[in-house]
Amino acid sequence: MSHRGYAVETLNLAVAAFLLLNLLAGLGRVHRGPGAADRMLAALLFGTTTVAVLLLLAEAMALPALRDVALLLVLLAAILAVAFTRIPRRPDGAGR
Amino acid sequence: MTLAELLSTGLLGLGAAFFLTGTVGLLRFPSTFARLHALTKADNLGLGCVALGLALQADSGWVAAKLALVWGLALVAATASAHLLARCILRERGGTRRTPP
Amino acid sequence: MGLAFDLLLAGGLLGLALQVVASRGLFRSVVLFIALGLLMALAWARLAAPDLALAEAAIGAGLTGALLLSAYRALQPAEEAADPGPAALPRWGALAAAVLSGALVAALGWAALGLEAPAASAGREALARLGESGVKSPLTGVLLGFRAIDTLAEVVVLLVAFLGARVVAEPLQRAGPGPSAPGSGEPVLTAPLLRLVVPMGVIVAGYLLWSGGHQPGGAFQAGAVLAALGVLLRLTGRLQPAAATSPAERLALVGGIVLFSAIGLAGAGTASAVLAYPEAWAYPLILAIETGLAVAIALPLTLLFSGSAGLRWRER
Amino acid sequence: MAELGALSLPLAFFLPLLTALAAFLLGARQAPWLAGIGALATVAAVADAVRRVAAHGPQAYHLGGWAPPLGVELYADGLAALMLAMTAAVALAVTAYAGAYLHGQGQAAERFWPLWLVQWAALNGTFLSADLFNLYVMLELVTLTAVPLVAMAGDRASLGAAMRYLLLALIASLAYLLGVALLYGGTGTLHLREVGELAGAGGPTAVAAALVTAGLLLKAAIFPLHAWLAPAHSSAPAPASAALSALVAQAGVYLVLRLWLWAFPALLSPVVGWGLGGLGAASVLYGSLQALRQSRLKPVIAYSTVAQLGYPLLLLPLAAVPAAASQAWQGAAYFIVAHGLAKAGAFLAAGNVYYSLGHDRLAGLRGLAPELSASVLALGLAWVSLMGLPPTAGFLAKWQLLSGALAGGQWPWAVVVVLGGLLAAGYGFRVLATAHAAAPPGGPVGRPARRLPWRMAATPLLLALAVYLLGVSAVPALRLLGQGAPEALG
Amino acid sequence: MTQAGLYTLAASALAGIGVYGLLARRHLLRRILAVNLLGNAVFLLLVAFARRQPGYVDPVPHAMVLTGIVVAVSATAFALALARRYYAETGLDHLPEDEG
Repeated sequence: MSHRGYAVETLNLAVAAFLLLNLLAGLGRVHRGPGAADRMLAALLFGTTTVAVLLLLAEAMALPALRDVALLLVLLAAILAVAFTRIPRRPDGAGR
Repeated sequence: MTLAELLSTGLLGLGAAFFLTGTVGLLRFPSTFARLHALTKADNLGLGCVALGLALQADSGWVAAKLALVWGLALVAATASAHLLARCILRERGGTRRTPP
Repeated sequence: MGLAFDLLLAGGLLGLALQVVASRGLFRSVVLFIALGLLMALAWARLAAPDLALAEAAIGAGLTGALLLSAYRALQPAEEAADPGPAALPRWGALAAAVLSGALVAALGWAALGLEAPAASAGREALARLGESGVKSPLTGVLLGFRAIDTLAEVVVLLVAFLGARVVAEPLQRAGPGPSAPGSGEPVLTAPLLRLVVPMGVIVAGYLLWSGGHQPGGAFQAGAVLAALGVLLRLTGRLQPAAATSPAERLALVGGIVLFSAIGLAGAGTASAVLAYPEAWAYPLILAIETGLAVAIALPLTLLFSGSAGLRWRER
Repeated sequence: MAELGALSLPLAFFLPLLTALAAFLLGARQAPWLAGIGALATVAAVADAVRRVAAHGPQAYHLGGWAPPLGVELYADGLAALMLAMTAAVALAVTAYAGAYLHGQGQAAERFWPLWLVQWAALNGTFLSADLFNLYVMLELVTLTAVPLVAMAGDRASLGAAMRYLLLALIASLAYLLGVALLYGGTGTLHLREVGELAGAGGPTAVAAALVTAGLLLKAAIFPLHAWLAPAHSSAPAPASAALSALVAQAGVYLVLRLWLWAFPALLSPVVGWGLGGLGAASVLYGSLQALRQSRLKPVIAYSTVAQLGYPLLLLPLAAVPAAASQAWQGAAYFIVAHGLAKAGAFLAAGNVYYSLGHDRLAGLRGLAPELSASVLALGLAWVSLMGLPPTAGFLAKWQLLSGALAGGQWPWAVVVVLGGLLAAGYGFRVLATAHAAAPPGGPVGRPARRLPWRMAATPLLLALAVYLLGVSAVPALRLLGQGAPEALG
Repeated sequence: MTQAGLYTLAASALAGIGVYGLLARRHLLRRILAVNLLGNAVFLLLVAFARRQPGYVDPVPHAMVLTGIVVAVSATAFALALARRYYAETGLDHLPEDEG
């Protein structure tokens, strides 16, 4: 039983590591852009991936509170997108 | 290995594959819109598979429900975010001035 | 496998941090910094600190990102000025900076790795005497029991940051995220999104507040969630900036601190000392304090983002 | 119930804090009298704490009843009590002065009162806390109240000064916290004296001490980390300048002494002592030379702060020399008190000049003495102490430092003390001679001077008089200082 | 290498990166980001210390970090407000290097 538990835990961690690698690869898009929307998009991808990783870690590390963290992240995920699209530039263009 | 474990393993693998697809799309697709579509769909499918796979491992219905909730909320957030970003890109192209930087 | 994950995460953290510092475009740095927050949350998770992961998620996902984006837009001239990279520094300057920070890394790493974990520590004593604090979560026990004064002072820090931001505030029409006129061009999905996210968020905040006594969660995480909701409402124009702080807002800003101080000072009479709780009442008192603190954390954060003295509901 | 005895220790933190909250809640109109009541209550608490320390020795208060390392301890020995008392005197003056200075400026007053009162609470917390992490929170509180006060004028210069001050202060806090993290990692405690017992003199402790010290030296504007101070302190409104120079910057110096004498005594080798003392000496000389070059009154006083903050560090090289230690200890501690009172008086007097003339350019101060006799008198009296002439507290402090250095055979420090005094005389006379010079034809000032409210005229004078009182009668203060002093110094 | 050791090293390097950013970059927003990097480094160090011994997590560093995060957010928000006002008044996005 404990042996199988260990196998499942390793599997979860391996998937989590793979997703993390995925996330880091996605950083390339933040670099290349070209537009700000592309960079923002990449950041949103990171959010979804992080949620998946947290769910996996919650199971692998037996820390159920991490599922709350994932819940919080998805709940607040839209805020960044809203912030990105709703914050205008300075009305007068530049400072002075 | 029990059937549930086998299924769970398969789902996790599938989820990982979806995430990989999303990342490849993000990096390789030529236009912002194509990237937007590829990414939101692939990632949320991936998250769904991972959540389902984990739900099979879970020992209580409470945990499974929470996983479902997370996925549902992620879908809503992704829909809204994609919509907002797409609008923003459209405005950026057609509008007089680029609103975002 | 765990160590492989940790190696990847640590490498990712450092790579991201380097890019935040070195990247050419400022917007890139801001986005990368937001992504770094996500990785920090993962690091807290790996280090068995779910409380901190919760805090990081609540703060990093919504608040810090929105604050930075808003400041980025405000600080950006109309014409995107060429952002001088690190190369703008004279070469000897960059070299000196690199040498200095390298020395810090070496000294710090050497010192930190050389430290033996002490056999007895404040943390061990806290775990051993957790029962006396009235709560079951070690972190809440430390924050509201053993080291309550830090928590009190921390909420005062938030209030002071708000007061300070008032001193340097810009005129209202230029404040914060700007006059995002609601209604007119609002994306169709915004209203349903709010109808879902806001009540959910309030429920989650309540859950975190209540669960703080026995599992990860607590006043700060709950307050951060509420603040993120405030930011969302402000961004979508449901909350409008106001030129003055209303009496109700003043009360909400200081109420938690006053309550905490009052209960704390009363401890000198009802319990053994200032900031001690009478034994039978410890849990309900801590819960009451946490509720006040959650508000005292959420409101200043929302106001700091809004850049205004107060907030009003939009008039229909 | 025995614990109740030292209740005045937490009250010294809570009373100004609650007053600040009430002032914010009720708005600018009620703030001045609220602040007055709160200030008097705080002074009463501080007086009680001082009386207890003088009568019964060091007082400790375990917040929440949790003894360290579990809980946070407030600890008042002679040094802390002296600092509390000096802070109370300066704070009382600042509160009285600000009431008149800000009269009629609704918005500025509304913003000043809560920030200033929280700052007072945080300063008292800084002097009392015996917990390294609690000190971090208190220091941040002090910083975040100080920076807005600097930025209050809202013009280019003050905003730039505030921005630089904020960034440096945040870095300083984090350097401090980094050191504290190492100390906790090595000892498992955050309590100041327990760290002193457990940390030892190994390499990691040295790295931690270096980080903590660098952070505090930055907060205390010790050379070469001084550049932020003068623009920041001269931009703030006068009552805030007084608080910043007399209290906030000095809290940094206080903590340097506190930590080196209580937490890292094992590391205080002659080399380290000479290094820190050398930085102090460099501050004295550099600050004084800069003060000579300024063309406005407030920057002169601000650079004099840079200079004066350096003197107490001269204790560190002398502390290890048995023949010098005791006198140097008294001199350094007394110096902080004397400087605080005199500098607050000087800044408030300069505020009067600014208030009635609308500027503080030295060239425009000719013939000022008859117009603002009380303020110029206060400025002169305070300067006598800053120079270190009898019968002031400044003289006494320098005398103790000087004779300590000579008794220990460490004459370079004596040279620094004398030279610093001479330079202070130089920049002091430059100001005072201008003020007493004959008025240029066409009136002393460009425009008629604005009348000073009596409270603003009286406060700097009272502060200056306090410096003389402490110069004439030093025994109670020095006896207080002996309570809980480290054995090598007592 | 243990997990705690790994994160300890990462924290040290992160602190170095933060300090480098502070020294090498002048834009106010970048400096504020660098301060936050430095803060994250301190927090990471503390939490790594909390996990050095197997089977035991020290709650005191966690409490310190949670307090520290609140302080950092407050300071960041205020710093951003100050930077915006400074920019609005002067049109500068960095501090003039006029040390004296």
